[in-house]
Amino acid sequence: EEITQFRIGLLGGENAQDRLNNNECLRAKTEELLGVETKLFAPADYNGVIQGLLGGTLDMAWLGASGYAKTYLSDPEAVEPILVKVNEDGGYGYYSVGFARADSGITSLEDMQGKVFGFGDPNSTSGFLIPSIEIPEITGATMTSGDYFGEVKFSGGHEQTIVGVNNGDFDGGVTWADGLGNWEDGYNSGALRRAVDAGLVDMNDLVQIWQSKPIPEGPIVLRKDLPEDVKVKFTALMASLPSMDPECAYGVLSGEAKGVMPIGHDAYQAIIEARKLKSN
Amino acid sequence: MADLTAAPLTTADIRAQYGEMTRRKRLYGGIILVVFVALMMAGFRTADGRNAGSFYDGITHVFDYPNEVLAEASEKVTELPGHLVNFFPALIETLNIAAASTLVGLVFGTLLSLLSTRGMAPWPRLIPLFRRIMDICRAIPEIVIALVLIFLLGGGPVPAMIAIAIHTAGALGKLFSEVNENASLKPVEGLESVGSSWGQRMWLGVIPQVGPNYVSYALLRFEINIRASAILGFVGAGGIGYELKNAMSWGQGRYDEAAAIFLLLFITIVVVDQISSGMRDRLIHGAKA
Amino acid sequence: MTILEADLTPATLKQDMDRLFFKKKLLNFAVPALILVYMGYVFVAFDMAGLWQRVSWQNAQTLVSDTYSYKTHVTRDNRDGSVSVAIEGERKGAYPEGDSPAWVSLGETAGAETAIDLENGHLVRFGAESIEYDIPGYGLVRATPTRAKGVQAELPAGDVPDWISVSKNRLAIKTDAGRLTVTRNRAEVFRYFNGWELFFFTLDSPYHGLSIGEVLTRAATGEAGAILNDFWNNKMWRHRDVAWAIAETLLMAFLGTIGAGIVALPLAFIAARNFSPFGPLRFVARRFFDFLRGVDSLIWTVVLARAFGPGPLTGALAILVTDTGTFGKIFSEALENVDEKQIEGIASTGAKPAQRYRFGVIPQITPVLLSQLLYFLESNTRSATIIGAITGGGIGLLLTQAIITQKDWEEVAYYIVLIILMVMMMDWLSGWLRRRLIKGEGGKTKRKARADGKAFLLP
Amino acid sequence: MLRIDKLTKRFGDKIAVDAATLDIDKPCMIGVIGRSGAGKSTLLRMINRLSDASEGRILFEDREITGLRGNAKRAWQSDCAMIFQQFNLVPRMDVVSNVLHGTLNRRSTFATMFNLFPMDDIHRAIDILDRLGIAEHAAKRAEALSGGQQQRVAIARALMQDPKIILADEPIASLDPMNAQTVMEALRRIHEEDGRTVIANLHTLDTARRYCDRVIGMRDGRIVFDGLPEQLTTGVAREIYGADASFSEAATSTEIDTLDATIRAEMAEA
Amino acid sequence: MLRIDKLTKRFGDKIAVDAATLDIDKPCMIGVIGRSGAGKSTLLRMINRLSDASEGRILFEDREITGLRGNAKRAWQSDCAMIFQQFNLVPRMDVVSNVLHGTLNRRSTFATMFNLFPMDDIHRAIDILDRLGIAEHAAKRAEALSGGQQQRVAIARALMQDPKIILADEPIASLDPMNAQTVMEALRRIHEEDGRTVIANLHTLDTARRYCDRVIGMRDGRIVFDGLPEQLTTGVAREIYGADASFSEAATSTEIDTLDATIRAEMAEA
Ligand SMILES: Nc1ncnc2c1ncn2[C@@H]1O[C@H](COP(=O)(O)OP(=O)(O)OP(=O)(O)O)[C@@H](O)[C@H]1O
Ligand SMILES: Nc1ncnc2c1ncn2[C@@H]1O[C@H](COP(=O)(O)OP(=O)(O)OP(=O)(O)O)[C@@H](O)[C@H]1O
Ligand SMILES: [Mg+2]
Ligand SMILES: [Mg+2]
Repeated sequence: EEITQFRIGLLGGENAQDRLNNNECLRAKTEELLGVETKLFAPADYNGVIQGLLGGTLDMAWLGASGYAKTYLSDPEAVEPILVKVNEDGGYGYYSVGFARADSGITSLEDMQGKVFGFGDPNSTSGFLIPSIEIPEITGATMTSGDYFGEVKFSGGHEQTIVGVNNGDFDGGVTWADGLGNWEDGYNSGALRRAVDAGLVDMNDLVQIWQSKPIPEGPIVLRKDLPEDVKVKFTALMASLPSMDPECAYGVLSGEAKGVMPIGHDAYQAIIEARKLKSN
Repeated sequence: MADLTAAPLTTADIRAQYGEMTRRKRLYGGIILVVFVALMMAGFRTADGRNAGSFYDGITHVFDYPNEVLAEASEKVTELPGHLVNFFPALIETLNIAAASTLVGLVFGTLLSLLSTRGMAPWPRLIPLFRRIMDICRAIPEIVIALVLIFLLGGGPVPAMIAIAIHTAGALGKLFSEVNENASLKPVEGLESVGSSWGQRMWLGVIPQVGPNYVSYALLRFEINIRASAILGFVGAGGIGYELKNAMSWGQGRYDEAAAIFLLLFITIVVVDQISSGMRDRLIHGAKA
Repeated sequence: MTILEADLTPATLKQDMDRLFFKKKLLNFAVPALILVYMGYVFVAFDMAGLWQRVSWQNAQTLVSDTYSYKTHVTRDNRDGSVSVAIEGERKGAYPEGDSPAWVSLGETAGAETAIDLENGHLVRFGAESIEYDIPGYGLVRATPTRAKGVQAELPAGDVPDWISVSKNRLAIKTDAGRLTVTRNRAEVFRYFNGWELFFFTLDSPYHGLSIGEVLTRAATGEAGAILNDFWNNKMWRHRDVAWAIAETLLMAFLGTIGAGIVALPLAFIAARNFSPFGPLRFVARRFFDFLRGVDSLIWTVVLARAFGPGPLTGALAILVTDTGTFGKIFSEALENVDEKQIEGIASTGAKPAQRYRFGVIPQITPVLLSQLLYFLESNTRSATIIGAITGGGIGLLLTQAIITQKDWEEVAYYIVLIILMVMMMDWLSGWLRRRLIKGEGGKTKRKARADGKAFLLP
Repeated sequence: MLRIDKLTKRFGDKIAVDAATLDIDKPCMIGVIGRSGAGKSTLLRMINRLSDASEGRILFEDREITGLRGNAKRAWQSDCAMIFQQFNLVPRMDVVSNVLHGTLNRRSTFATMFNLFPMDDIHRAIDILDRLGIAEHAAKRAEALSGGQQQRVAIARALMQDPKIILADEPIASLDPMNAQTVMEALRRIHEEDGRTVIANLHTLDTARRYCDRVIGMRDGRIVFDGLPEQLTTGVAREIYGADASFSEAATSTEIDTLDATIRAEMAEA
Repeated sequence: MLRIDKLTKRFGDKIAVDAATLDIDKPCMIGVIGRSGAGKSTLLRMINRLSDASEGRILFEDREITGLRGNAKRAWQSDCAMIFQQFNLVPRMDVVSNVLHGTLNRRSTFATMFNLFPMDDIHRAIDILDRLGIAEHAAKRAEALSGGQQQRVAIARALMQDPKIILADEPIASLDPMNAQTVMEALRRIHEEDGRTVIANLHTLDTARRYCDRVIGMRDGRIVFDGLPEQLTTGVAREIYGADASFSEAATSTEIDTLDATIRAEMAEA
């Protein structure tokens, strides 16, 4: 069968317009390559992109690991992972980082007992899924409000968590970082770094209280129903992007990256199990 | 027996005039119809084109999502009562936001309306100013104020309450000033002649006249505000909207929760709608009697 | 001359009135007291007392100052000593390499000294090894970042003022003139300016920095297209995308409202007592309307997003579905109030059913129909803003994302102003159309309708 | 021509028209009188088929009317115009459009949906309006006209139907004497000039006497009088109206002359 | 006591009251007559300070009233009660509450919002109502009363103010003769028993003659007559009313006896 258009979904974390601008070059290249009209969509949250993939209204997206797990669990036949971003250090992982205000005296998870804890988006791997599994292993209690933490809330996104902790709405929260570089810069990349760059927080005011094991970078996925030649062509385009057009790759892959490498469903089996655990 | 008119128009004249008018009407009517249809079609095509999925592909899948939710919810139907209990406090919070913002909006709306009604305003020259204030209060969508306030105050019910109250004050103010215009100024003048203050004149002379209408409009507004506060929960203002968003965005695995929350919200909206429309009917008819 | 019944002496009357007024007082106190108690409860439930402490004045300041000002970043990469200048620190606002505004004098070669004049005597120097900030009235602050030892700060003697924050790896100074942050990797100076910089043209446009007169003369000499193009495609403010977003929002409101009207009209006949003889069907139709309204546009948006994906069509359909419920209710009520005489008059001529509706019913409900459609068109412009924030379309998405990512408050301000203007314009337009289209109905009839208490409230 | 045979109408237990029998063999102008609730309106509404008869038959030129359905019924309605006490016009539409409604039965549904009527019809409508003396109001909205003018528009609509019978249900009850006279004269003229049968419910005796060739009296649903206007003595009238001795004809009069007389009489009394 | 000095009121170009000068040195009952538009209402409204004078002064016990602002103005209004043609009560509130409104100026805004009137005031209000013969309606809503009763409630409210002057703007114009008499008698009694000054706009000569100690005639905003009721001859009245020979006093009468006479006269004429 033939496709008449190719639709790319963009995950949140930046201004909708910034996302569109950063991916415009990919759009143009895809249009040229596939010979069909290609469009970018920037829904408001993770779920928007996932629903688009599930409903077959989006053909490609770069999901988070948890988002991929959700898609897979809802409909295993919806999408397939093709590539993953490789960091400059050669790994393809990042971290969930717990942090608190320095002047609150909190320096570890123990100090957080009875305090307000903030997650990000429920579909975020580093903002919810991983910490919600690894933190109970340390505290020995569940993440239910009142069990170990006084209250556990969703802020809605990484940015809101950071500002929430900085403002004192939450005593501590989790967000993502690449774990490279220095704390005082907000690491080399990640939500903290963006907040620092925007002048929203002063890293001297914050302390790290926890760090997760490495989290696998989310996969770039394609809709399974796409014709095989489209899949092959697009995968090739994405794979060659960092070498062909580093400028474009920087925007598409949200920062410096060594490149991309193929990845399959199996790499995310652990995350899928983790996610199943969190469902009731 | 013909009517006596100044201009003796012959039938031919009238025919010509009317024919001309009909042709013009048909022409304009036709043009408006064509423009309207074209606008609708073009609008639809633009929207369809800028949407990820097209209308014709999607229409057959409209029930996919509800089916998915219902399938899971019916599978775990035994947990439903527990969820209903669990999420009840969140519903109460949403209702509190709606009620508190309606009350605050009612107070400010009343003040604004009295300040901007001729014959009642203590400073007639400032009437246009107060009208503009009401217009602006109405024009800003709640979500804008709520998001800005969330930035300043942190998440939670207060930003939503303030945001909805501001909008409510503007909307009620406009409706109230229309009610005020129909109120009699005689009692106000009567009270003025005994040397009463502005507050006394309004409270004793105007409010008794317009009270039932005010309450009726405020009830309607309360209905609307319940929805508004649920929506604001979606962007981080707490209450049932927050829970609903979390359950819905988690998706598979928590659809039973989503269904329970949805049920709570739906029942509340319908119940409040029925009660308040009953009360409004009574108020208005009581006022007429 | 007073004629009183036996038991109505002034004395007993006084007792009666005492009781009456006591009751009134009770009531008069009970209602406000109840409201007060409730507000008190809300006060506690919402933790308003704690709120006061949580109010972030700093955020407020950021927000307010950012809405009318912008900052220019001068950044030194401490690893290679290169210096870049960018408005708002964004790539698209970056000065071309080797270029800088007048108050920044770049060194000739990489690693050479860069002097940044923050005015009023504030001077920052990016040296080869260390960064110096000369603060009038305080003294010279020197920071030397090294990989190994972190940031070594040398401050004038005495207590460290609260606008300077020092730690092992970081130095941050905030003054009225600007900000300096030094970490091991970077040194960064922010200088603040008033206004919406690059609003018309970005740095790469040849028209940047020209006065209005100059731009106009250039436009007159045949460059109008290029000028408009540069403005329209401004990468910083993205006027084209914003215009599209507004158009999408209006489109959602328009399609949703009019579509709902078209769908609801025939359905309303089914729900109207006098047009639908079959009771159960009527009941079903009414509950159907209640359902559509009760589910609320928000949830319809989420449900429909699965089928149609993100975009304005989904938003329009969500509005359409919800408002079909609302219009169904309003229209069926209007239909129940129609004057039977006109219909009978038409029927007596032997008109077919469709003709009876066309001439007996439609002219009667047109005013209600039109005015409600127009009211909702206006209020749906607001709803579409919100729905857009959820489905991913329109100005609502731009706004919420700009707020959530919490930078670019000047863009937030820009969007808010546009939204207010858009809603007020729709308010005015719908009012104007209402007056134009329903002029047969003078002010008098309008008043009467309102006195009936039938006026329907718009959200 | 028109034969009504034991026509009966029941509303639940209530018998509104009770075995009414009537035979009209040549075009004439008939007045139906009777007090309120006598069944006059119900009778006319059954003839026009706005409501169905419970029993009995209506025959027009030996065709049974009572049983017609669908198109045939509507065709009959278009042959049998009806004029109402409250005019029953569409107030928001202009006068000519209202008159054109008389042609609805003949025109295709589709064209009329868009208000498309042939120019010929429009010209004929204006001619009819002219004949009734209200052509200059042709372009106004019906609601902008006085009661008498509106009733004449209603008559014009009836004429537009080119009907064989015109039924008029208390056409002048909501009009002042001056307008009432104009309207009744118009109806009479239509009968005389066009030779159409006119059946008019009237609530005043003298109107019936003055304009009608034949008067029918109804009481409690039954036809209790059927004869020439001259036969309508005060005694008969008392019978029809079931009135006691206090019944005074003048009290129901709308005739201007009579009215003046009444005033004079009252003044004389004082 | 009350001195009005060249008081003038302009509405745009129109002069409603034109340099009116008046001196009241002892409590008395004054009737102001003049035809519609003569400026009677405007004069009283300026004295009560419901509207501001354009020029001239009003002095009460040598204090200037015209310039008062804010609290001082309201204090004066409470000393100078006003009764309106349309009663201007709060229709949805009960009679006693309406009467208690007379004390508003003395009570704090906050207290009155919660209906906190002292018991003494409530009792006094009932006593006043009793004096005016409407005590039994005390608990009813004002709108449930007849016009005459409402006007007496308005008088009670005025008395509740314990005013130095009572102004009454055509207090009986919307009342029937029976009620008019009761109201005028009440006003007269208040004047006589309490010694309060009463200034009443009246539109009938005989009322003025019968109840007032002094009559003032206004025409086109100017005071054209000021004297004893006896001096008010038909000639003078014609002067004030600017009426031609057809002016008949009886036509403006509200007195029951006179009214009967008028009817008899008319009947005789017929
Ligand atoms: N739709 C109806 N349902 C029940 N009863 C009806 C209905 N229409 C008429 N009736 C009854 O039938 C009787 C005859 O009514 P009809 O209207 O024909 O009288 P009428 O002679 O036209 O009186 P009027 O002069 O008041 O118009 C009346 O008693 C009336 O109450
Ligand atoms: N608010 C106003 N604006 C303009 N003109 C006014 C106003 N009030 C009164 N007038 C004019 O002032 C003149 C005097 O009016 P005023 O009401 O005092 O007369 P009056 O003697 O009380 O008449 P009436 O017997 O009709 O009450 C009239 O010509 C009136 O038209
Ligand atoms: Mg009848
Ligand atoms: Mg007056």
